[in-house]
Amino acid sequence: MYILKRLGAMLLTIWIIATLTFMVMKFIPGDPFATDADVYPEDVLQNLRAAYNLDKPVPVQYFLYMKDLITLNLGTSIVSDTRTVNSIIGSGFVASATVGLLAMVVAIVFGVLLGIVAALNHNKAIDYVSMVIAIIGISIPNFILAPLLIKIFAVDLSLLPVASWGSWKHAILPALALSTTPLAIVARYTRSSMLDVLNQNYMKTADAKGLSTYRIVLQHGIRNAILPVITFIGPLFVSLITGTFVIEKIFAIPGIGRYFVDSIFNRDYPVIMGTTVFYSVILVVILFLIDLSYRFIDPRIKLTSKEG
Amino acid sequence: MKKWTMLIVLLLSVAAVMGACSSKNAEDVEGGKNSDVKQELTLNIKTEPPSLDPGLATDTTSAWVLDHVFEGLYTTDEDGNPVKGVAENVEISEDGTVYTFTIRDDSNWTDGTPVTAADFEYAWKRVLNPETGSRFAFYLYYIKGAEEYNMGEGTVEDVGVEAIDEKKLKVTLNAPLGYFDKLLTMWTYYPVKQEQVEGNKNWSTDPATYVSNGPFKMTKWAHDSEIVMEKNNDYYDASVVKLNKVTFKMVNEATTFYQMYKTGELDLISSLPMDVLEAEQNNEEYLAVPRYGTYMYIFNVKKEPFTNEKVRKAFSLSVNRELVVNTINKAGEIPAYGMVPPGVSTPDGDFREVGGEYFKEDAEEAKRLLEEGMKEEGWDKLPEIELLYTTSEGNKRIAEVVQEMIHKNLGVQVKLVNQESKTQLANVNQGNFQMARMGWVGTFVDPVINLDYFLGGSPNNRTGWVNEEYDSLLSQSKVEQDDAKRYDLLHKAEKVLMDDMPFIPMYYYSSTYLTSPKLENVAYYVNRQPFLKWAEKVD
Amino acid sequence: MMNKQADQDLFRPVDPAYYDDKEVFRPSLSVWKETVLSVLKNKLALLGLTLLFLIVTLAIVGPMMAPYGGSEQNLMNTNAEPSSEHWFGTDDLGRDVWVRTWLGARVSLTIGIAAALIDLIIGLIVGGISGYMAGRGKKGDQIDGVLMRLVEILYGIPYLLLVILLMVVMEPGIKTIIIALSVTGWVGMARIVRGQILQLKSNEYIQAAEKLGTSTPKIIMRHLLPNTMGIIIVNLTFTIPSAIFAESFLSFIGLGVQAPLASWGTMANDALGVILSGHWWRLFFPGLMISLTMFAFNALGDGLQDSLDPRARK
Amino acid sequence: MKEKLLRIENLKKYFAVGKGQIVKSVDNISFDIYRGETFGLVGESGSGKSTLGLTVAGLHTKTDGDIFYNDENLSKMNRKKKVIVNREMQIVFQDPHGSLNPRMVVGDIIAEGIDAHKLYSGKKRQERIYELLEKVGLRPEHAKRFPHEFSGGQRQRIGIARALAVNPKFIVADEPISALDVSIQAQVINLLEDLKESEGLTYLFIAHDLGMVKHISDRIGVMYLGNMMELASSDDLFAEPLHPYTQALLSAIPVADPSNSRKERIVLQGDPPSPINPPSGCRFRTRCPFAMDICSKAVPKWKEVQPDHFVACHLYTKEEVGEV
Amino acid sequence: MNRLLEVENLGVNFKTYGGEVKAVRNVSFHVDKGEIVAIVGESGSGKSVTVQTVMGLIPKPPAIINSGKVLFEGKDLMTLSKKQLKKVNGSKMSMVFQDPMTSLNPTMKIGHQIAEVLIVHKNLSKAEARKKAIEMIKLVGIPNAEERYDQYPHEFSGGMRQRAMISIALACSPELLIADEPTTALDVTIQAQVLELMKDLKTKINTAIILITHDLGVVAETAERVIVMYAGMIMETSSVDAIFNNPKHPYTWGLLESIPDITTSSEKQRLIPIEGTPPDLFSPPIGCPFAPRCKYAMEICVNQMPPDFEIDEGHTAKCWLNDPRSLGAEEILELRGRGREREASTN
Repeated sequence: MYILKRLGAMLLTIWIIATLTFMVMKFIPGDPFATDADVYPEDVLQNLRAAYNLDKPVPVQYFLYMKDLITLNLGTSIVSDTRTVNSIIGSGFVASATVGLLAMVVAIVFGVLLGIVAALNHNKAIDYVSMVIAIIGISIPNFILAPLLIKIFAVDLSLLPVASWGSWKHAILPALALSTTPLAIVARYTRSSMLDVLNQNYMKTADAKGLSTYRIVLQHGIRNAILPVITFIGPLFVSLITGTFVIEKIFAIPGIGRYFVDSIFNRDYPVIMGTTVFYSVILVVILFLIDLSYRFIDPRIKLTSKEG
Repeated sequence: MKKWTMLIVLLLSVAAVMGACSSKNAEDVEGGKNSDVKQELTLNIKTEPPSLDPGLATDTTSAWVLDHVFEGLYTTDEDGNPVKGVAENVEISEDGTVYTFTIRDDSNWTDGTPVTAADFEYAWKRVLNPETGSRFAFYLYYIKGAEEYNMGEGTVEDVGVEAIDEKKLKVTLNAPLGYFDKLLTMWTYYPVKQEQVEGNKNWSTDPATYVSNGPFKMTKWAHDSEIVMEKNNDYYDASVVKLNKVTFKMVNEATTFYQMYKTGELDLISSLPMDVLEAEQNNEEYLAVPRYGTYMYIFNVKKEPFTNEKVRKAFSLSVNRELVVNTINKAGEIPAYGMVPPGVSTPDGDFREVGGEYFKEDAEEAKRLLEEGMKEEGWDKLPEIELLYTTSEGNKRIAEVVQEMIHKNLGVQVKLVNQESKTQLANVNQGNFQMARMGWVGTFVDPVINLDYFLGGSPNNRTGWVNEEYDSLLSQSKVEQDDAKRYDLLHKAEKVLMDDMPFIPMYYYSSTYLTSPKLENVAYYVNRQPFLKWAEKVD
Repeated sequence: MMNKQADQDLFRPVDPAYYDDKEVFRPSLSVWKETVLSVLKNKLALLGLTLLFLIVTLAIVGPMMAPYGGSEQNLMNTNAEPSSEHWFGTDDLGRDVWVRTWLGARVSLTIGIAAALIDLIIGLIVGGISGYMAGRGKKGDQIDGVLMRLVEILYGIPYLLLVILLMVVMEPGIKTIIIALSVTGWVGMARIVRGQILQLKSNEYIQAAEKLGTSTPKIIMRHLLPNTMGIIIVNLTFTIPSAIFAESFLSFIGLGVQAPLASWGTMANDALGVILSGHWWRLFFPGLMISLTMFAFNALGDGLQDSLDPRARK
Repeated sequence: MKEKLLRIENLKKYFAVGKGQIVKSVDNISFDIYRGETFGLVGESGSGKSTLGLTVAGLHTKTDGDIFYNDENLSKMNRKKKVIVNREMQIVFQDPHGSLNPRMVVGDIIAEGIDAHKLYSGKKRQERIYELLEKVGLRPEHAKRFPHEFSGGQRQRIGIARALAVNPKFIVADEPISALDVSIQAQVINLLEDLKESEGLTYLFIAHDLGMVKHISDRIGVMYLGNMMELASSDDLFAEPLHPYTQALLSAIPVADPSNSRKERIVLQGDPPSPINPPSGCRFRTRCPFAMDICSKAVPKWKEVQPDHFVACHLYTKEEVGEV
Repeated sequence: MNRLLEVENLGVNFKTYGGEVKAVRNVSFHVDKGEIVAIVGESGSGKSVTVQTVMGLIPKPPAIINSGKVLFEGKDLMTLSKKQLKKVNGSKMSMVFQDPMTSLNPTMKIGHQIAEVLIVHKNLSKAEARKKAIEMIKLVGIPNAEERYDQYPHEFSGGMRQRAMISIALACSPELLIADEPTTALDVTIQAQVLELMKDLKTKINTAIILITHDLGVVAETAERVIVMYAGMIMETSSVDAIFNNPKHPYTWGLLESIPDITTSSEKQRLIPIEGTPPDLFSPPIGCPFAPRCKYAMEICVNQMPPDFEIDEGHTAKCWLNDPRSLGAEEILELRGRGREREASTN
């Protein structure tokens, strides 16, 4: 019952987002078929518009789009008119998610580690150093960091390829560049959440039980500390696996992140809609999964419809 | 506290300096010395080709691949001149409107079947079929009945293309056309194989179903990542093709692909990041090739102050093009003082040289013209002037320099407005601008292509400038069969244009390349991407 | 004898009023002052504060310290290394990087602070109403529900789409960037404020105020807002740099401020190529300023967070 | 003499806790509070005593039932009257930390009601603040200080001063001493008693400390799981508790006298059941040593077993059981 | 001797932004094997800090232990390494905290939290530990032990949780159980259950107990000896009977007077509170810390810290009234009243 209710809410959210996106899109001036290189004769343009239903009144377009959406037909790209939006998202998501997942793993592993180390050494030098490292992570813009990484690891040290996509080696630098911000965020939330946990009475109990520090931190600390961190990991995760414009552009990764921006610039309506709807679907699904995962980590939380 | 500050400054500087400072010592890796050099080549196509269906493609990126995997009735030689390709012979009727082509016997599709006249007839009629939705169908409007059919007003039977027999193709034009051979090298005129196209809607996206007739065949298309093509052994001229495999990488970020070239991941890059141009100019791998196009700022002659011809001229004269080209761009561009770029050979020599320069930069003169213009119109003060340019680092730099030059030479403050390109285009198309950056590159090399840009009825002409004399000169030139007379008409037309100056010509484009020393015989063209038919890897 | 006298004195009952004036109070410190004090004792926060002070000062006086205009070009002296003439060198158009860096600081800081403030105001209003209404009968819950749904949906729309929409629809410029960044930026603030208000609402002084007949606006102004301020200020220290960051991202996709105006973001983006050419100063200085500002705000925020944390006080 | 200040009739307060579940925190409770008395309310956590108090004071909206103040139904009053009644009914809270705004100075905290009702302003307001401070045993100079500078007992005094500021007639004291130390508790209790005399107040005093409740109250009501179990004068209740729950409650109080050899202590087994699904019939039956069949079937009637001594237990309604 | 724990001269300070708080000063006491010692005092009196220091649970920083010895079975715990201390904690010495809601790990099964101690200290296998843990659950009177083993704290009621805490503390049959206000958060009827249980277990396991409480009723019914703390110092220590029947410190008097008597049902008497508030431990008075609130304060109390006067064997009181030179308490009251036309307390 809860799942059904939740599913309904998810569909509603997606529908509203799709509708809003549709409206926003219609507000952006510019013609998808206009180029400054070749100008098509007006009749040709009319044919083209007709092919994409753009000649119809906006409500009709909306209706047609929604009809297609229900059948999961996201249409054909206007720019790459031989490719369907489904195939663009399909192939792009694999690459984006690969880099995103890798970055997420790096961010979580090192972020949690850094956060815990900082918390355990609260207000000591190690705490400061950890936090400085974390802050530096968020302090350098991606578009500066990525070229620097290329310069250092690919060009000067010749350890890894500069860019492009194919082998596992190609994923390392982008994942690294992508991971710094989430790493810092994870580290900070872990730290403050761990500090919270360290102050809890049950940690004192654990200490009074004579457990080893290692056991206290591992068995009693981390599990409780990680919970609030997960709340932040959710949306972060979504934004990472759905690709990042900057990273994908600089590292020439065939992901969908680029399409979020490029499709808007190209007024590639079907792709704008497709990527946005896809993004919101992923977002609500992952948020839902995270809610579910609480259940496994925190026995206190029962799924109630009130939480929806 | 100071220690902390120092530490962070140090940390950050180390990171940045490590990356930025030591750029000079990255030389490309030395290749192996074995004599059997792998005939494999990797280059950068920058972006995903929107379409590899010759009938649907509209852009030079797609064209780069298409030119290699297809061949039309005409193709280009090493210098870019049209030569017969799939056509073995051509007969032209006396009035210049009926062409009869004979297809080569040894021209085959990649599936081994011969290329026939019917393939061309099918391909062209497919382009014109309104249901195909080809955006470049209008390039075929020279053919009789084509426009009507494409508009849905005529029938397919009335289109002047007909396969007389298996190898003979008869084409009827509306009127004689001086540059039809050039036109035939264009991808929209390429043949396609009917069974493949009709059998599979997505034939052009899947290498398995992709059948073509050029020097290469496509064997892999990893979207947004790379396209691989291999030598087509069924190609009639396969013996001249040396490369076995060509990989087009899609890397759009200049810094990135430049570094990929430097690490040997790419053998050829077209265009260089601006910041390295100065350093690379003395590199023998560097090549700057003029490109058949013009970089310009157009005026809206319907909006003050550019309603006045003298004001327009004043602006144009106040810009120091040499400086822009040599200190800002540095990519071998040629300052433009006319509309038609160099590269058109006429009986009297290069069209540009014959036409000469239409004006000279002169700050004094510019100032005088401005004052005169203002007096004519009775203005004490110029209205606020906005210059629209589209998002790109290069455009921005030039705009900033021009802004400063106009300010310095004319004392006029121009406001720069950067717009994302579709928005800028929408604004320009609606006449919602005073000055706007534009560029025009000829699809094929003929002055008409460039001058048509300012035709009164041309959708390209967003200036609002309409001149009957200009329009009539151009239309006369289009039916003129005699080359000499034709070029003369075109010179006259350009003169009319430059007298009114509805735009500031800035420079003629140039393309810059870095080519691996191991790569030879690449053909660089003025209006197309490098052609690899004859290219070869050497030790 | 003497001893006995002394004893008598010692064991004489003390005047009951003796201690009346001796009531020991620690110096009266408001929660604010105490926070400020503890921030000053937090090394990281102090470092952040110092850096910010320096950056802001230089943003004000920096451009006046060199005899060049921000858009003054010298095409004869492009890409000059840092020297006594040009402290931070010159860029590809021969403009002084020092001057431009500090002019850029003004733009970047303006955008960051303005966007964060707008976020703050909208977030406060929406989050405040939502948090205040939640649990206040059916109607209150409905208002809260609608607002939170709105927040959720805005959260679901890729913010780039909205930003780009605004950037193309409106006249490009600083104002537009600020508005564009705030369109969805307030969502996070609204959530935080709502959570905080919900938590505060359970405090008995709110119930007491209601019982005493204090009006709703007054309850919000006197009780809810002042007690939310701490977390809001902490959040501000995180939203300001992220707005600066977002602006630099907009520069990267070509939607930055209008030339010849420059922000750190546009400067850094224009200079990305120097990784190849070696004109490091063009990227280094604006990049360093972005990083330092980010660092300073974040360090300050972290420190503030620690200081406002009741755990840290005893 | 026994003038009814408040009459509570069939009061109910239910809370929805999601999943369609309802907690009946206060279920069908009727009793009177006389003018000038201190009515004590005891019960364990979850018994609904605080909810009852806050509902009577109007901080919770009641689910059902009626509250009469001076014989006027609170829910049928006009707005103007309601404002006055609202002012006359004040609350002193349990938590001396959470009940004072940490960012306001004590003077402003106390003056909050004065400002809201525009009772005084300017110098008059200042004087009133000083007067109130002195009334609760603080000094005028404390007005400029912040709550966190005071000890728990002092803070509770501030809370009391705040309530007094609007000249209330009736004060609900919701566990006002639970968070305080023993030595301070006595100070606050004495203060409350003194104020009752000087200001003519009526208290609804809620606590779980039976000793203190006995000490301060004239009459005491005993609550268990949302129901009132017994109501009597405090002496009667302690001398002769009728309800088995009251008996157990009293016997569980530790007595500070090591020589006190108690007859026998009744140690109740188990925990109070969840208020979400309370037992049928008498709510206490699951822990009651005297539970009978009838206890699970019928809710015991609220009955005046002795003069002014009410109890809800089947043990005292035997004669009526047959009729039910 | 059957001395189990001996604390000598313990002093603990806390570093805060405002300065150092002298939380515990000069505290010495002992606990014998198998006895129940109650420590009574108001919040901030240092009772919790004292026992947490004994167990090595006090976080350093902010705490600074500036003096003292803690001898447990003759060994000074202060000199032990953290690792050695951990061997003592939980096995020979264990603790029950005030709030059973927060003292159990919310994300770990109750059974596991008990078994954990056994695994760590007794080297039991998982299965053995489980068996023993279930026994412990039964021992503390939780029904359905097997089922309860696999439940989480939130599925337990408050009383059950405290029982679970006790079973954790007693799992290794420790020599000393420190119970820090174990019933403060519980309702009276539950408190009665838990106190019965502790007394019951004490006889079964023969554990010594330090019971921290502020409720003199609980002390009277449970403890054998009492330590009264105020402002970080021990004011009086004696057997339970002596404290209630022959207290020798004004603070103890005050405590006893300020609780209402429920056994007598007569006309209302006023409570006699201790006026004033405990001193600020940032800068405690030089003399007796209770002097500012003391009705009997003398000049010497203001300036000189009273020594521990031995009243009887095992009964000491830190108050100048017990000095032979001092006047009697009644006399002082009278003198003070006469000296100023004003009672010590306005009420």
